[in-house]
Amino acid sequence: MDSLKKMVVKRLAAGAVTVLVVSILIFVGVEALPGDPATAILGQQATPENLAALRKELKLDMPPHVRYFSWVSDVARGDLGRSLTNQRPVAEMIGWRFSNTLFLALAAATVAVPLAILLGMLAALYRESWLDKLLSISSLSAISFPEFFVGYILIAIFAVKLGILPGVASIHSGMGFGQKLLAIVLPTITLMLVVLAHMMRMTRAAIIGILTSPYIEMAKLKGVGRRRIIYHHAIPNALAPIINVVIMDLAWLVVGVVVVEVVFVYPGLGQLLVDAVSKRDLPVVQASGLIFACTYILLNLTADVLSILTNPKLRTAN
Amino acid sequence: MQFLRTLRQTTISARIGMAMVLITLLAAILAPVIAPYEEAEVVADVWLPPGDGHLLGTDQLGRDLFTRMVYGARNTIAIALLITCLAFLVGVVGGLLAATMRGWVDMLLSRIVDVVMAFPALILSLMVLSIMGASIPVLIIVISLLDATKVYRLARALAMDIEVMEFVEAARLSGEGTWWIITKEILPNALPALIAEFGLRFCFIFLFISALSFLGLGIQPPAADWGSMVRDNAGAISFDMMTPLWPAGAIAFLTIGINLVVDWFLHRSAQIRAR
Amino acid sequence: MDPLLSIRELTLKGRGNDAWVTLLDKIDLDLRRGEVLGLIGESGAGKSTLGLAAMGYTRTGCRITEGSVMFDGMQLVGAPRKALLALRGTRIAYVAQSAAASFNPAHQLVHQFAETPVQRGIMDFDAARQKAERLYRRLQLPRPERIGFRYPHQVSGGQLQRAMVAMAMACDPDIIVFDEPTTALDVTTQIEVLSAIKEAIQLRQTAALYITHDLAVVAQVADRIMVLQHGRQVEEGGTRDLIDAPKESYTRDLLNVRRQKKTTISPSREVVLEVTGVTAGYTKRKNVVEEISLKVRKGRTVAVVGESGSGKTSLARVITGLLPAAQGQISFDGAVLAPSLKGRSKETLRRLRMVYQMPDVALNPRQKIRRILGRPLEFFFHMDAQAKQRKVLELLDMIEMGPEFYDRYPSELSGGQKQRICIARALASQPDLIICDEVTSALDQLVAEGILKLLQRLQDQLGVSYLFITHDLATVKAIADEVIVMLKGRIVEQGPRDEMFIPPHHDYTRRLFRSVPEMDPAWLDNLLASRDGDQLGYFERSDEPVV
Amino acid sequence: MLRLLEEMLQRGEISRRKFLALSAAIGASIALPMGGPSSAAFAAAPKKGGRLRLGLQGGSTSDSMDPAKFNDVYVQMTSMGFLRNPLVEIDAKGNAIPDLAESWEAQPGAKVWVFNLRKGAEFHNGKSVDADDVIFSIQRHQNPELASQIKTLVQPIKVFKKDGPHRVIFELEGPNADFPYLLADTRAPIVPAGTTDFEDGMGTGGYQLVEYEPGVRAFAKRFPNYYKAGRAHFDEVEVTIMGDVNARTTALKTGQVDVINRPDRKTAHLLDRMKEIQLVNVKGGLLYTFPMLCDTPPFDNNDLRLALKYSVDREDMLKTILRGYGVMGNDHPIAPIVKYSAVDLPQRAYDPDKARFHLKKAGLEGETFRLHTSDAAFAGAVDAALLWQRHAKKAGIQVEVVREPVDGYWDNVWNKKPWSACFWFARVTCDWMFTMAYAAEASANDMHWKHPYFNELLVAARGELDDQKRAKMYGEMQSLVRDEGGVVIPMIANMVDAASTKVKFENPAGNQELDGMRAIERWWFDA
Repeated sequence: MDSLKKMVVKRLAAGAVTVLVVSILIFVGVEALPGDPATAILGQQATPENLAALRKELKLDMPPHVRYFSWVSDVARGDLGRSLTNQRPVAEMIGWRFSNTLFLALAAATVAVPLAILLGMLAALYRESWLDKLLSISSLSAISFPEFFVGYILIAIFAVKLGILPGVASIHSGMGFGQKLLAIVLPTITLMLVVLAHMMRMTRAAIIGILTSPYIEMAKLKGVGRRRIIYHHAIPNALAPIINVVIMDLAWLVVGVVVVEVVFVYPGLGQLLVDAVSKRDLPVVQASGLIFACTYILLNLTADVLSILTNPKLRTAN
Repeated sequence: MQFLRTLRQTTISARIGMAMVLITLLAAILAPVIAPYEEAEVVADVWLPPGDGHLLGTDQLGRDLFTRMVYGARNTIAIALLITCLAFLVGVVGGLLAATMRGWVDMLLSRIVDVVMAFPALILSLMVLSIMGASIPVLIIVISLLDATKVYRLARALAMDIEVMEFVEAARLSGEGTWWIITKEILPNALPALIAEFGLRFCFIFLFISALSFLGLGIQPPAADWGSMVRDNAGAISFDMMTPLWPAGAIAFLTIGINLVVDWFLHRSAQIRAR
Repeated sequence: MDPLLSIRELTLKGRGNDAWVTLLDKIDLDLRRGEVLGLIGESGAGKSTLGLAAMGYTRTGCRITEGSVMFDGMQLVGAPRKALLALRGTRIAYVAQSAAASFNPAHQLVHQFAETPVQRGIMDFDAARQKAERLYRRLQLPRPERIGFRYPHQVSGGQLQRAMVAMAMACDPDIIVFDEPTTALDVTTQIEVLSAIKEAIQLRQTAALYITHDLAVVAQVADRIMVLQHGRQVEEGGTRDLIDAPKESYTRDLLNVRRQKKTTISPSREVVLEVTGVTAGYTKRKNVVEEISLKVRKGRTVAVVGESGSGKTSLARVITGLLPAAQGQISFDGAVLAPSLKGRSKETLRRLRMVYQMPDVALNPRQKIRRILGRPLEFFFHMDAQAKQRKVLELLDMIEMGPEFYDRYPSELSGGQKQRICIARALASQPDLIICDEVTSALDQLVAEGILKLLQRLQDQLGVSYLFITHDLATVKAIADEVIVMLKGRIVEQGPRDEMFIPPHHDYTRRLFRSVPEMDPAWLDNLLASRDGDQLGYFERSDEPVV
Repeated sequence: MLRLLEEMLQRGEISRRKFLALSAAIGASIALPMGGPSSAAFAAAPKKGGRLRLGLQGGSTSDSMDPAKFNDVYVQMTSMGFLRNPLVEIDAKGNAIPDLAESWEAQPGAKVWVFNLRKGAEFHNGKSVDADDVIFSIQRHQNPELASQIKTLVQPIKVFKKDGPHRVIFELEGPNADFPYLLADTRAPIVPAGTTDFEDGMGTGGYQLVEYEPGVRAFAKRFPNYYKAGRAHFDEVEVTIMGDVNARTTALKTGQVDVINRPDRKTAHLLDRMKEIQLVNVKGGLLYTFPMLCDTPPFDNNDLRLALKYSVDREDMLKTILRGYGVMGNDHPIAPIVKYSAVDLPQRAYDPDKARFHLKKAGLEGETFRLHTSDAAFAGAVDAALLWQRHAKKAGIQVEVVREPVDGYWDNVWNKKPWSACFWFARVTCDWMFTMAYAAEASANDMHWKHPYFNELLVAARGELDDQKRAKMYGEMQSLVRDEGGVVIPMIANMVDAASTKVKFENPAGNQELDGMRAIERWWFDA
């Protein structure tokens, strides 16, 4: 097992370096913007001396590298700094919105993942049957429609026409958990459709790939039934590729929420990031950018660790 | 005639796919011919239902929807194709070099790709586009570079598999240079998988552009493009009007078509290898 | 009493890329209880298909179009799936060629052993575990009580093969179908598995179908032998009668393939390749080859013999420069070569070529034969199009292949033809030395024999010398002038062929030579009984009964 | 006004039932110089209670509650009676009426103004409002460190004098007859003296802030002792920021919100037809302008400017871009709803021949003129430019439309490129509008127009207390801008909002959206 630990430590170190590089890239990117936070905040009628005053106030007049290192040291101490535009602590602004993004992504995942694997297995078990064809056509069309369009269609049917579900998912802390769940039903379905289709197709392909391997034929020759071949012989070996696809789609979910946020007015991290960029609110852009990067890296790491744990060859490698 | 022979062997779904792709391409190429009006010409009232001179009705500014759809096909496909080609050019060259040269080339390129992939593509492009302005050249460069990372990974993996084959080692043993090995030994064998991936990546980019257009950073008006047409006309849905259904349907129509063709192509090339 | 298994007029067709191909054509076969029938034939003869058909199983895309398969009074052709499943694993068991691929990597050996008995309710898991342990001990597996709890990748090829034999006997079946169980193994391991199989059959008077392409191996196990070619029965008879007096010419060809010997020793002339004191390794700590010194003279063949893992392929890579030597020196035609490939001149590369084991991956599938053979001519001799075409046709003729192959793709050729093209590609640069790395081990015996004859003719004609790497001693006898025996990266013994085949030998050499099965049904029994058997330390016999 | 209504009726813009109601309203207010048409039927006395839910565009995560930094709709609304109050209120007819200031009078010469504060007005924390709070709230904007949006407006106040707990005297540098209007600005609400953290929304408004997440949501409860009688009828108010127009429309249709601002003009007429939804379409002051830099050739030539002014088809612009929800502009920034608006000035119409004549006179035939625009200028700016391009072609004028990135438009394009697009909220007084936008030294003078006589008139009018003289002066200034100015103002958009029929209001104001941003204080539920 210690080879696994060594691998995890190595990956975490590589991840940390990547995050650092990402933070530098964002800093340089936002620095290179035409105009600067002061003009973005004061807008159209700002007079030159107004701008100068604001820049001094926001410590924008210090040389860039000094500002970057002070920022990094702050982050190291856990202080993400304050938003340039309204002086609110960045951690508080991001924390709430990121939890919303995760809440929606998790809701979509908890429904999509088991359903996708089940449908994938069925499609593989009854390959070339009407069920298999039906599932592949519907999944193909699900991933072919742009998700914001799917969102609008769902709103038109369930919110406007039938009126049984809220068309707008602007949840807030005051809401009870039940209310929140009801509010995010439609966005969850929108997100889920695309991810479900992709995962199902991958699961089906993985299982079919395994069904052609020699040990499956051996199982048949040992008189093992079709169902048992799938869940006892095929699935354990299909876990690694399936996990990889699931994790990759979870990462997409966290990002895919941006579009859904706009359609359903959902207070997620994507909208905050886009607003912050247009307002050149550097600390907010830095922090949310890093959060996205860290989520990505952690998800990839979990995928690798899980695929090692599920594959006996690697697990008992040392 | 070899083409005809393979055509005969195609499955029905592949033929349907090819038909779908062909129809869209024809519409894109013949846009100026079959479009009754100019690309951005305002001709009638807003959101007229299909009929009396407007095959699909009119859009949010009163422009003929059929004309917009056809020009939309041209713009969206042209740009998506250009981006995919650029992404493949960069990705494949990088991937093959990394696989054959190994050493610091592989290390450097792979680290860069890891960093870029550590960041969600949609968010990165949103940031860059909103900074640099959503003009077409910026759009093309940003998306093609982002997508090149995925192509790089595939090309590198493919090249690595092929590179360990004996016929590559035999070529090395007879003193062939790296350039010959890449172009004559590795690339021809990697081509089928790359072509299939090209189809899939084209669909991905196609949808990616429509998402960006939806967020207001894709192809800018007044140029017609399916993504922004869906966004601009989305309001009509809740008033039981079909207007946005056409562009969204077109996006799905082309994507499904390409997927069907790619599935068949993958199946066929897998067969060849298995025989 | 009537036969346990009787197959009448069995015809089976398989779906090619666009037409139906006949795999089995009117096969008749009878198998009595406790009897072993050997099925012999080249690859593509339909041996495996027949073995599987005996279990009422057909691979995807194949159909039994005619005939019947009666097993103990039950008609298997067209039987309902449930009935077939009921008898597979319990009444008829199967042992595949590659055990490593046939064990599910995600489960421990004992669980896979117990799957059929437990699922059928024949015994509970504990009883199955104990039976597995007894069978493992019976079949000479190390630490039988522990090995069941290991995963397939934690156990060696030979051990896995024996574990599969044990698994097949989990429910004491009436028939076991052995599908080339020892082909993938080294000669010495093959002995152990063969004796384990003999043990298993005699123990419970189980009937068996033993499928292989190696006549000497089947002779040791089978009571009767059936010869198959292109899905048709060629001949059938008792083992001894068939070996001593084969009726059909095809059977005779199969038989005397093993006897072919190289008679004339080519005269020894100046040294083409000299390797002195070479040591090399992929990592600093572990060396793959140590203290290697050998000479190859012009127009002669030096065979390098050793089992898998002995370092013979690594030696080839060291000589070609793919694996640079850490110490020692390689000189070619008197000149010292740079250790790594990059440092060598184009001329050296032209005169030192290599042919590989797997012809399928040694040719670029996307290039036509014309291109594959033309490139070396263009690269080394800058020939223009006409000269190139003429020379390529000449090369095709040299390897006994007609001009019709000029525009073909490798995928349209058979294994043997592909290997001939590889040889032609090596010859195209008029080399002095060709390193042949196991070039015949992936081919059927008759085809392999053709390649060996071709190589010999080319050597006599062109005076090219070979460094021939193989694990098969019959091949050594057929082509080698000198023999080098390697074990764990070192040369154990080397010398002219005739001296090497007369004792006294180094212990390992003797064991290696003694493990090659001969065309005598009693060979294995004699070996096991003889003092040599014990002394060679095959394994101690255990007399504990297996319940 | 009546003519416009008839046109809208023909185009099916408004249903017959509404037309009758509107014409009745017009009839009653003919006497008033600029009674805006209000689309609300006369309502019975306002009822109390209920929770008003608004779905607004115009809030972002980076909003700050410090009045000096207000630059978006939601935060500005908080100082219009919702959470805070300014001293002065502007009514539907554009007159300054008392808010926290009970009354005020100017000493002769309009340089010294005395304001008497309303007694008994309290902040939410119970502290009663006095002169110190007023002086603090307004004087802080002069501090350059604060970089306040209205620093130039309050700069002229030389002296702040407290004359007893409820009287404040302001001494200005120069005469300004419209001084009270400045104190009605959304950035000048009265906050407790010495406040530094403004995020709690402390003020005198009709509602107290309970929950607030910038750019997402705000929830407030009624402030029991609100000093204004007859205002703040709802028990609770919940504002949700909804940037996407389709999301807002859906929320209104599915009853998740009661009021939304900026509905999609394209579907506004469809919303209007739905029985449980009404359109609040108020003639307003949203000026869509195309400024030209008069100091940069070729736009320094007034003939070219006139040619361009005649080359735009204002009718077509109104129909396609504003879908009829607006009125034609007359190339000067004083909207019809503003006091002293020169309504008699002849309306300039689309005249390709005059345009060609002026172009020839300017000697610039065959030239191509580049119009830099982006949807950041105003919604539909690009489409408007393309429309204009086609109109100008008919008049033989080549116009090339250059689309600029949304981001950084106000830094790099507006007031920098020779010909661009812009929008202005009509300021309530002529003086304020001209000072802010077109006075020579104004930083936002996007015409770069230096006209000495115009500036003289501006200063003179500012101090003029006599109504007739002031009207004449402002009339002359408007015609000067119209004929010699460097701006083409083809259309002035109405303030269009949408609400459920449960919501009632009376004669909504047009100077800002949502009834002059006072919907929360003025509107009520009838059900």
